[in-house]
Amino acid sequence: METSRKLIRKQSLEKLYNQLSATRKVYAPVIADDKQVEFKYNPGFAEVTFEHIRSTLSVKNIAFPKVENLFLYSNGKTESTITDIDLNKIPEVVLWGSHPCDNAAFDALRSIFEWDIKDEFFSKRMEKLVVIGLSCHLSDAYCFCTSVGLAPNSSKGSDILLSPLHNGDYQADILTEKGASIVNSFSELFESTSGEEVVLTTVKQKFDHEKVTSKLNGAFEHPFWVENSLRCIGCGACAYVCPTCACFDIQDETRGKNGKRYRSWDSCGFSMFTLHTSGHNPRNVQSARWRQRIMHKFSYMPDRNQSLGCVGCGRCSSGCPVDMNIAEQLEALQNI
Amino acid sequence: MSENIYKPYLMEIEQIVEETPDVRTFRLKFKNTAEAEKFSFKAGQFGEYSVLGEGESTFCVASPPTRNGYIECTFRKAGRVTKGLANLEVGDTVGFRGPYGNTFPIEEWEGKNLLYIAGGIALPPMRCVIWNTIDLREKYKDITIVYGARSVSDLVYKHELKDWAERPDIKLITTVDPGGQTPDWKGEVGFVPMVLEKAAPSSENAIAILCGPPVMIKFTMPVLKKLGFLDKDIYTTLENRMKCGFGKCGRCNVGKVFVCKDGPVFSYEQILALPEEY
Amino acid sequence: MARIGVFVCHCGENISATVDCGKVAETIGKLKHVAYSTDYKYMCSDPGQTIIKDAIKEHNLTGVVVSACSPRMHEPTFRKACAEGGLNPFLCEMANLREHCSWVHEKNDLTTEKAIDIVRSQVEKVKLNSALQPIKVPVTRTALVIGGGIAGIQSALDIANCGHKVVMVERSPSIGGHMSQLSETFPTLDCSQCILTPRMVEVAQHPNITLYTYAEIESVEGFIGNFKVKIRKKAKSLDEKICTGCGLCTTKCPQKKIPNEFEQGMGMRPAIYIPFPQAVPNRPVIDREHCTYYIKGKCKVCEIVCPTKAIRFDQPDEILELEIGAIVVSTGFDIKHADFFPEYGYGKYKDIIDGLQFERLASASGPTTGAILRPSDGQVPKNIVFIACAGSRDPAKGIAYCSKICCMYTAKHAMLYKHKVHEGKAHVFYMDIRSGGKNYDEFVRRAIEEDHVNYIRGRVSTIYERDGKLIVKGVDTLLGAQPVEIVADMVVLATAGIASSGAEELAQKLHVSYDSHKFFAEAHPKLKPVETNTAGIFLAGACQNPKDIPDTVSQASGAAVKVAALFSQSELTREPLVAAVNRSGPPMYSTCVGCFLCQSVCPYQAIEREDFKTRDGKIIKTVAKINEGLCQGCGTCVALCRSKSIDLQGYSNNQVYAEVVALLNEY
Amino acid sequence: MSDFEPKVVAFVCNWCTYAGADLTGTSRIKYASNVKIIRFPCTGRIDFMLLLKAFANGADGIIVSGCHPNDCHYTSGNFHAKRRWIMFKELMDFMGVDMNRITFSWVSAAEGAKWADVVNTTVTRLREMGPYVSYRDLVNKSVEEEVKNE
Amino acid sequence: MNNLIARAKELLENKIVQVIVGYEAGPTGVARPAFITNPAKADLLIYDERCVQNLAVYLTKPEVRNLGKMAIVATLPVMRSIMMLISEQQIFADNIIVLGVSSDGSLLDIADIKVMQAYIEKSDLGNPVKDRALLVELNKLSKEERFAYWQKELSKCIKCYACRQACPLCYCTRCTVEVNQPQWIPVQSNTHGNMEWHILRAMHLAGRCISCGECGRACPVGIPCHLLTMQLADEVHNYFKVYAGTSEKMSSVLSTFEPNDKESFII
Repeated sequence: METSRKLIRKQSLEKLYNQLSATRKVYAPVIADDKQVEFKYNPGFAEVTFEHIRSTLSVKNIAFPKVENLFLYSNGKTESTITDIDLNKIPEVVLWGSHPCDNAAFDALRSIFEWDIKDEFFSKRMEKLVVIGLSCHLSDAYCFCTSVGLAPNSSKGSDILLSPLHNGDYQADILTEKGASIVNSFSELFESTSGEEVVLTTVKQKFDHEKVTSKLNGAFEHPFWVENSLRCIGCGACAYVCPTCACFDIQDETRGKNGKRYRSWDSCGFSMFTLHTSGHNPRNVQSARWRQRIMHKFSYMPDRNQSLGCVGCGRCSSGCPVDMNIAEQLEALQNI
Repeated sequence: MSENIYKPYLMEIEQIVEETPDVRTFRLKFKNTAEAEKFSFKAGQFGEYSVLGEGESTFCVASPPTRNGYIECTFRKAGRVTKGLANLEVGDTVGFRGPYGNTFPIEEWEGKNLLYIAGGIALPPMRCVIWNTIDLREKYKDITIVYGARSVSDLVYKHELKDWAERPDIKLITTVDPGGQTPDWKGEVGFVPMVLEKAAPSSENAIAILCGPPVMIKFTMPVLKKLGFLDKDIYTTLENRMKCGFGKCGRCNVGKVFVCKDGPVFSYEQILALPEEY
Repeated sequence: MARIGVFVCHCGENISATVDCGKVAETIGKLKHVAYSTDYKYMCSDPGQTIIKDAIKEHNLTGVVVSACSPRMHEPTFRKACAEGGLNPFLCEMANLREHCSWVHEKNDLTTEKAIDIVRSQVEKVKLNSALQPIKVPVTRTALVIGGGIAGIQSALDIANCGHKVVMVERSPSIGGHMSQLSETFPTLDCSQCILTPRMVEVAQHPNITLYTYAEIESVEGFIGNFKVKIRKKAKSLDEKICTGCGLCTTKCPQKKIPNEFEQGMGMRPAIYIPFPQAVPNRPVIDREHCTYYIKGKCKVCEIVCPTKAIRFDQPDEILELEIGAIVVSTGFDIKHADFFPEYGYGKYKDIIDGLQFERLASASGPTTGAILRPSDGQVPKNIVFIACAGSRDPAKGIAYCSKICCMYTAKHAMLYKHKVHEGKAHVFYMDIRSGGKNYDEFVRRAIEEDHVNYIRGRVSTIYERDGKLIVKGVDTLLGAQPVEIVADMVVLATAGIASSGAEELAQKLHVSYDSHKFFAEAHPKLKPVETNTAGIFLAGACQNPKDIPDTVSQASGAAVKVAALFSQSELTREPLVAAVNRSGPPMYSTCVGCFLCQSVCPYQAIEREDFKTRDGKIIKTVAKINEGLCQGCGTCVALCRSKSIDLQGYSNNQVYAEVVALLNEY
Repeated sequence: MSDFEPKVVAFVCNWCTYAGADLTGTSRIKYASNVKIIRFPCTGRIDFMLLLKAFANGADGIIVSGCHPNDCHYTSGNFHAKRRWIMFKELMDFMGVDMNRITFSWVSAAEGAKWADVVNTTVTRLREMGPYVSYRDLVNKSVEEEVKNE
Repeated sequence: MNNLIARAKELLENKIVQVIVGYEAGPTGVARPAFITNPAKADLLIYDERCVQNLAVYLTKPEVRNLGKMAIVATLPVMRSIMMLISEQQIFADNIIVLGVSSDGSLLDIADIKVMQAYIEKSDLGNPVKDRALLVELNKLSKEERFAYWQKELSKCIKCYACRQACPLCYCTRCTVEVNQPQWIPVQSNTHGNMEWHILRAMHLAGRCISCGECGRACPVGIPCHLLTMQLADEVHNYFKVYAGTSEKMSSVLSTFEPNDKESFII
């Protein structure tokens, strides 16, 4: 569809939020007691932050929850029955105020979940999701969206993208049908653009991702991996805060006769991730696991899923207990 | 309602064969006949077998697509799921998702000699293709099967080995490791590579299919090369750990290659191109 | 495959009076994997057991739950029945519906529901049971007896007479122990040496007994049936094979001023010496600590005088390595040295002696050839005071226990004194008279009534010298704590019996536990008084706590029977309910990470180290390994293991977890 | 709460408390039927995780019991257990888990009457305390957490 | 710091060690673990108040061990971790050189394990001051409030196990959470399962925690999970009068006992 651009005044924005949150689930960022930025369902508008650089966790759980039931089962003496999850019950959710990197991540996730066989759990959640993104007027040393083909105001993945204007109002880019339908339902709140400048942060480009991708071909055996992963302690923090990491585990949990099969987030950084029952482990050292993480995002995914597996949000690096800085490593990688 | 790709077919255990003290073969029948009719698979493909409450485990379909109405799987009691499977009885329910993965290119092999080499519990993933080609016997020339196990009691499919041995159109060589033989053992005694070298099947117009523990593969490959087999004419299967079976969960890849999608069947030529991550 | 059979017993009406057994069987029968479920009046009766055996065959059962009485009652019965039915006995579990349910609750639905819950949890457990085989451990049928006192002698002879080999190790130059020092023994007053020395000789001559005197335990490794013991044979400095024991050397030795240990310091001995005339073996040793040659580098008188040229000054200590199947520890006791009692002036006053010194005085072979003469001037004491409980039962002195033998030997001492010094006066200060034992109290009464020993119930507060006499001040509590003062010529302290010196080191070498007084600890104070916590190591005599000769000999024979029972078969069979550390293929080998915290919780030293090495011998990983011969199956290591690498057969993590879940959830 | 019957799981050692409970039975001393016993060889074998699992599976209370100090069949298992329970109790207290719901006791094989008493006092206390709602809520809420997007 | 660099250079140049485990400054200015194998790169080493990670975690990491003999920049918690690791037989005292640094950043002369022990013994071994204050606050709350507090905190846990991986004493190659027979800890993250995990972790560190606080610091979602182990470290001291990691021969309190251990809750 043809995209369009409107203006929404600060007061109207509040009205829009309130009206949306009165009728549906709105997932918006707030600053929690412990100063961490987290997304919450339907917080009051006053609570919603427009001043955050990044939330601690990404918003991927809206489409790929950390735990998701795949089906329920019941075991009788010999008979077993399976009950499907009613995906139609998945509610419509408005994701509010998420930044362009996080919104672009939905495309990366889609490239995995809808590649080859379509994962209905993901697709259904995406179908019910409307993203009202917010361009970034703040950034920090961990941000590197510009290195992965994005920008503080990338519209990728957003249905509507709000960008702050100097006077405190917002420019609204209406990017999809879903976005348009929201704007249409609240058309009284939107005005024509005024020509006011948007306030955007600048994020310095640290590396050229295409160059990285091409370097990674044939870099499998490079000593780089061992040298640069010595510090890595093998936790799953980077994968769990990452907006595009999609690895998961499938488990059963039974109580009495009944139980559920669910999937939950997993991380390729864990030492047991690829362990065979025999005791053999194809990725038996941390360097192999670190390599997998970078390779997957910058080589395998572009190759197979036609999507980069990174949106430059910087969470993995800011959240890493030992400062495994991915941008730094990618910068180094493009020059090996 | 759209398709839930994680939902298994419910299968009923129709028959159980105790192959060895800890290896069993299940014959599974679809509970839902509509599902049975829709279902088809090819030699080499695998599936996710589940015990509801214990989880899923990945094995190849061990029966050939030429036998309709059921699938078979053979597993060794090792982890939580296989222990759960081992607790089941005829009539109990097993979940099955699949088929997944690629297949043995048996159409390409038509008109060729086939040499199957398997060790221990690696015969099951090969049994499907063996039977498949035997069932289409006239399309292939000589079929030779070399199968070794640690001891006589570790040999699986004992009754089928007997059938194969009796068939004039199949050459079967069975062997057990030194010390693993029983007094009435009539097969060879020795490790698979040595037995293979002794038998020295011709590589002329031949395909070799090789499955077994890493140490067996390691010592059998040079023998095959010596016999003149080309890398592209040797096939094997990889069995990396996987959860989903269709390229999403992120476990099974060897470099760029997804074992669940691009495998499990690989030619040795392909294997050589892979990074060492299997 | 899991095909479980459940057998609900009515126990007559013991269970069925409050539990609806039919309903239990029916409800349980609906559970997954339960192939057969029934109830019957008496499961333990022959017909009841037949039901189980038949069902095992008919339904091809893989597990059995007998829901009846306490497993502490009938578990062996039903395990045996299962075995007879063709099922591994360890695939049988019991649900305790009687002691833990029907007998303690009223008849109502809740009671039946509880019964169902109990049975269900056992069904879930038994599904996870493994078919276990008894553990077989080979047994080396040679016993080691450490200590050659009466305890060791008795044990060694009893074991040897059962036809088994015995190695006896004694650290002093002769066997015999404290008993050989005694004069006469209570309550019969027969001569100690007369009854002991024949036994000593028998030990020396017994074809099944190898005796090493002047030897000590260097190290002990291994486990029941399979100990590897290193013995240090200290150099005697002579060739025992050549020495005839003529004793010439001992008479010619110029160094003669060494306090004689056998005489409790009341006599002197030379540097080359035979401890006492009846010593076994009757060969001298050179005490290198006091020998002039070893101190000054010259002398060699003994070498010169020796008619057979048996002296070997350069003889080294010898280390022997022996394979041993069982060990009897009989290292005996010491007595608390009397300098422990400064208030009694021991050491200051020569005429205050301890009980063992009195034994030597009274002994016909002693320094005074049996005459009671006071050490200071050799005079016969006219007034003698015996003080019982010198140190014993005195928590303030750190010895809270009763030394058990003192009451009796004090009475004996008083009697012996009276028999030798008819006109003398004997006084005994005591706290209580403990004379339990056959003819013991009669013996004490005799001392009081026939020999007129003056028993004073009370403690002595102080002893001091006045005009060459010992003034003993105490109280008589029977006279209302009236002060008593006795002017004595001699005082004998019945000092506390304490652990033998070196007991702690030996216990550590043996990996046997010991109490705070360094006495060896028995495995169970009532039911395993002879065993230690380390399987295959037994206790005899006063190394466990002070005890008299009859008790010592009884226990020694008890220990011998334990050894003989162990040696009755070439293999030891043990219940396989033991712990195991998991194993897997390389490169992991085991999930055990080798922190060995389990080692410190194991009461049985059953946790060993196992190294996995590369072909060239480099250690890749060291992990814990359970010695099945030693593990008793307490499972403390299992609960401690952080990586869950240890599990316990019969009470595995999987099993107990399933029990908890099944008790609380309906299926 | 009057008709509330708490679910109680007892973790006991084989040699003392299990035998003691047998004696309660042979002595025909009645006690509340709420308690179900799980037998362990020794208190040293009892993993603290099992206690958590009992609460997770709906127990309202727990009894842990073994041999008196110095009476352990294995000499020291109960001493190790004691230290473990000291730590466990302090941690649970710190996390706000209600330790009044767990009774720790030493009951010997001769103390049949004490066992009945331990059970009855525990059950009476738990009846007064009511079901362990806060823990059950925690468990149930956790089950719902994963579907909160629905 | 200059002393540290000089010493590091000397050790590497003289091939006494093959690697220095220390700190360097990352591109965003935070300090982070560094592995210096080349004496020329020793200048990268820093030591200041930013250097907070407990480096002892690398002593058991296979790929770091493969580098050869190491020297490690060691603050008090690192030294105590080293003591624990030696006592639990994970490392050998002979294989490491301790470059002790005092709280003011000066290089200590830790010649051997005895010197280190003496240094540890004269140090304040209680929990860090700021955590003590937090513990006091929490202990003031009612039971119900504490239950609510931990529920709220632990609901944030995503089971990334950074707390475990950052802890030098969580060196197991297979953690209990990776055991699935039985499944002690649910794989998924939910408040109850998360709580079970944190109880398990704290219990496994009871008597072993050396109060470095690394678990809480590593947590990407800010759960103060170090307070759990620190509370137990306090209790261990209250009950048993010991601090973990003060001697190479020490056995943890849960693997030892005294017959007269006092408690007041067992009837």
